[in-house]
Amino acid sequence: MFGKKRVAIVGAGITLFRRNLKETGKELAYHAAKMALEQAGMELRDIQSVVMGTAPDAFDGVHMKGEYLADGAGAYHKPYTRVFVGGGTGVFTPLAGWWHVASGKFDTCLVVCEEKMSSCYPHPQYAFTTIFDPILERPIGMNLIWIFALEMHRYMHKHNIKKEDIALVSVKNKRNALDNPIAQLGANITVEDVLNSEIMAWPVQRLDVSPTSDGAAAVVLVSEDVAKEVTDNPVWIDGVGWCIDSTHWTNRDLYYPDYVEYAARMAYKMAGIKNPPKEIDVAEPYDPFDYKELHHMEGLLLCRKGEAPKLTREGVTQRDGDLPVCPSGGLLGCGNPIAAAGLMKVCEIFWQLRGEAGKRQVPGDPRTGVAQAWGDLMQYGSVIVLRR
Amino acid sequence: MSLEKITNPLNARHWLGHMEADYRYTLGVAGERFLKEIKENARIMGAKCPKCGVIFVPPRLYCEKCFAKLEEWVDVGKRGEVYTYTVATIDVDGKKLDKPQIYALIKFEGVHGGLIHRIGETDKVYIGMKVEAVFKPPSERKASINDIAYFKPIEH
Amino acid sequence: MKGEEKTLSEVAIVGVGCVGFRPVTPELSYKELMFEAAVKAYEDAGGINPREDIDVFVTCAEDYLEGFSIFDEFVPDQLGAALRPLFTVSGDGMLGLATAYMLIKTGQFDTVVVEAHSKASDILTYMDIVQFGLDPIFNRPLGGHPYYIAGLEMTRYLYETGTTEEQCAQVVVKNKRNAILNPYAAYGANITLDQVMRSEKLFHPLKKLEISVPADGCIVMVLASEKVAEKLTDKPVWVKGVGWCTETPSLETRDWTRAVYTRLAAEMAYKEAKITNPWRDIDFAEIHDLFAYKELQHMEALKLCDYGEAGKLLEEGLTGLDGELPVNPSGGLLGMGYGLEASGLQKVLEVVLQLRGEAGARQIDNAEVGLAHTWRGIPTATGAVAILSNVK
Amino acid sequence: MSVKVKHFPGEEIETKDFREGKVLFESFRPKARYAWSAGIAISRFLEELKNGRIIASTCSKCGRIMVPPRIYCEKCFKPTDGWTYVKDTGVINTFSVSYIASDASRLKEPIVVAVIELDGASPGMGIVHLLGEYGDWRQLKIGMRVQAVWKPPEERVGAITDIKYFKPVKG
Repeated sequence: MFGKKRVAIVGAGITLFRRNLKETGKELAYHAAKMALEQAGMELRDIQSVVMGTAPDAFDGVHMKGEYLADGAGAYHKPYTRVFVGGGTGVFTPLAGWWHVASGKFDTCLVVCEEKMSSCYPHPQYAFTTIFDPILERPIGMNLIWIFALEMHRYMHKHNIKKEDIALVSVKNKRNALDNPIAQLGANITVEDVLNSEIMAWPVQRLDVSPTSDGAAAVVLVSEDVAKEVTDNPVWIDGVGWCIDSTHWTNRDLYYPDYVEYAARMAYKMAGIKNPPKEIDVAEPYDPFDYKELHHMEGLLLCRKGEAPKLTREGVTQRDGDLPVCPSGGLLGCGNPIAAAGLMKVCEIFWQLRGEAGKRQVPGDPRTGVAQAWGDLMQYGSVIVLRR
Repeated sequence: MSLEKITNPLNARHWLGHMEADYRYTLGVAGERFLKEIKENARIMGAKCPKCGVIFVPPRLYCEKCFAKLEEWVDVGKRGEVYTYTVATIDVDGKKLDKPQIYALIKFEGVHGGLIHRIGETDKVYIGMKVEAVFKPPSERKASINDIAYFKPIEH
Repeated sequence: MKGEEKTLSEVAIVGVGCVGFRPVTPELSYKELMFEAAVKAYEDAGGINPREDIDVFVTCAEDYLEGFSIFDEFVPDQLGAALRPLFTVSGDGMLGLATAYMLIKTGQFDTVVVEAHSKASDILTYMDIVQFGLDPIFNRPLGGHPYYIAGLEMTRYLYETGTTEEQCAQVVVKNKRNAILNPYAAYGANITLDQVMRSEKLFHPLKKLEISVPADGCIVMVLASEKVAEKLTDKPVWVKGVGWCTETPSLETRDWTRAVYTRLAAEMAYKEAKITNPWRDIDFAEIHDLFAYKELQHMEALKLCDYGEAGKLLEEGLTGLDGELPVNPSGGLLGMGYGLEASGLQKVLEVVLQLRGEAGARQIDNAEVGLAHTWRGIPTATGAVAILSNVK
Repeated sequence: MSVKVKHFPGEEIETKDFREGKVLFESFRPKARYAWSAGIAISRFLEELKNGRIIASTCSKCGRIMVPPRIYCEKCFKPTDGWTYVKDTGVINTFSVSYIASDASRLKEPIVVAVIELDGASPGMGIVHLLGEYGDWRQLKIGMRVQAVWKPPEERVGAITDIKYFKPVKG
């Protein structure tokens, strides 16, 4: 069969996530890619195609930065493509890798995500001012935090959710991150710490937010035939899904991410998942803000609309709960080098399913995991389902 | 296709804006060492691939061909040869330059790669022309590729 | 690669829509430009409804060419892709085409739309943006107009291959004349060799008239699997092979004569399309000609002739509209205008029109196999090749 | 992160290392300037703002009245086929109280930003704008009625900022 080839992840690599790293973006991409190859027991010459995921050029400060990063990603003399769906990029990039292999066109694909946000100075936040419509939105001074705050407020309003419940996500993820050697912000904090932290754009406070970071991550994808040769322990990409909603974010009700649900349904259908809460053992939804984890759990159909805060309060999403969510520490704990952070989630599910997550390992021998990222103007969902 | 079009050109609005910000690029692990050598010692270094055997200029952390980490650094000298060149007569805004600017790719003996830079102290340039780096005075060097002011022809 | 394995489905281009190319388009926003091209493409594909009939949408764009961070945000509505699977490839439209091809080959998707556009006239400082694409440590600090890199390459190319400046200039004469016959072309003209040779040397030996000028336009294409294609159109154009390659971003270590990215991309596409003798097997070619010398250099890298031979073939008229292997019958980018990330689809569009027999006054007789080639321009060494045919 | 890996690459540096010369860097500010064509729909929208009115486009297939206006209905994928004015009053769909400016610096007095669903447009059709004259922000509520406060006609230029902000009104 040419089409519908089964695709496995056989290696993953990652750098430290930090506010500032000395390495150039190319060097970060190299470190992650090299580690992924070593973990897969493969060499660069075994790689037939390369996919890059990296978010706005306005962070790294290089136009066409996919081209700039190519050699660091191992693309020398190779077919190479960059995909870009805003914050959704990190989980989307392995989906692009999936079709490189699933199509039968290539047996192997190296998937690399990189972000060097610290190049934008004095603050990467500035790069986000140009994500808005230049005629209708930029003139009123829109910035990134505002749009999250507007969404968070709408979500709280619709389901009557308290900030105390949302803050639990930040507490959980930062604590999980203490066990993660790459994490930027692992910490033991309390709900009160979150509620007493500085107001940025109410209802968003300082500790509701993940930091900006530098970092890179990579995975090696191979066809079933190659997987058999290189590992006894492949992790299969069994479902892929992605969806974008309308540009007109002020015309949509932000309380619920339809686009995540559509992306999840696409991926679940392919993976044959009918009852997500029962069939999924571990989840890494995108958590650049604490409420986003809850929002995305609902969009991923892991619970009913408005129910995620309750599950969090009851400890269901703790590492030893019934449905561990963000055992990695998430973006809130590990840092948020955008595309690399999304791919970090895929790496985490890979390690969890292989039983290699060390202190972060969730109990119960997990077999099926899901990772998801969000992006654009409250608009993009990318979802991957992995199975052992 | 839309049902309505703009038929009065005065009604076609446009909106001015920009995407400008300040950037601060770390030179990176290899770049910092390379440019420090130029700044402090007026030395041009290359990095040798332990697997492929080639010496890269500019030096880098890794071999782009085989992904080996490059740890052996060598001085490639400050003399090279013009591999190719051009004479630019306009600047980035399209304005005519007061004096045409010669650019060249300068290759060093036994080295893979080279440096793209300006050629100075001459109006003549040809492929194969021997040139030498002219460094700015130490006090003006900032660990930048511009610490080399330009390359000049070597007299035979 | 598994070229020898049994294929699940052939892939065809079943609809194309183009608006432009024009030097400026002040009456349309980029969204409206895209909408017009999309409507045309969907109508051309048998009147499909994108809200239901399309499985995946692929748009090709780079942020700084649009004036946005995350341009992906602004594309779904005008393509009919709101709340549908869409994504952006940060690259040339032909990489989008290759992506669509792979998506259909997975067997999961039957219909994929590819879009690429240029709203170059929205950009006030295009050359500064090209310069912003240079390595920030080793190259950009030197300053200057970034097309000096093309001057460097042309010098070395002429030196190594013996190609003459006149031969390069002749490309301009040919392409601009072809463009007069192309309603999608912005810069057609009857121009003499002497005029090109006498135009200002901006980056010795590269002359002003040898540099393609940007233009506005949008191209949308609908691709489909075999079973769907034959329902939607009686003129499918089959994608027989695609290849793409990045040589290296490093200006210092790349090959300055041989456009290695094109050679490797062509080898991949030829293998898939089972092309063993390109000059014989291919009827005409659309080749990236951002600079006049690039048409010749790329012909050689595409193995249409030996190194150093392209200029002679041109002089002998073999690549003219009525020649043995017409190159850039559309007028190329020199004649159509440089459509930035749409330039690859400009090439594919012409191949599709020729293979359908819809190329009007510039129609090539009995064309069965066409080649489309693209390059991502300065400062990249990234290119792609597609082999298309009206015979399955 | 895998137990198989003992060392994770990356050399952490501090912001002060840049100042103190411990880490070397290159600086640049790109010149990236644009003149975006507003196009058919937004050119008209801006022109009407200058007149002190908010215009929407309509789709006869789904019946939606859409603001900001567009020339295509993204739901039906049809060209819009009408224009209509909507009111400059509406309700707050959501809002935020911001203490940070776009460069992430801290503001002394907060800015309040809101999505406002406009009267006369289809349900849920909002625009984003600022709020003003609200007194204590703690009194603001989702669902409150607001009205546009326009600049004087002679100061309007055909821009979204021809509306200074929306202010709460009784209703």
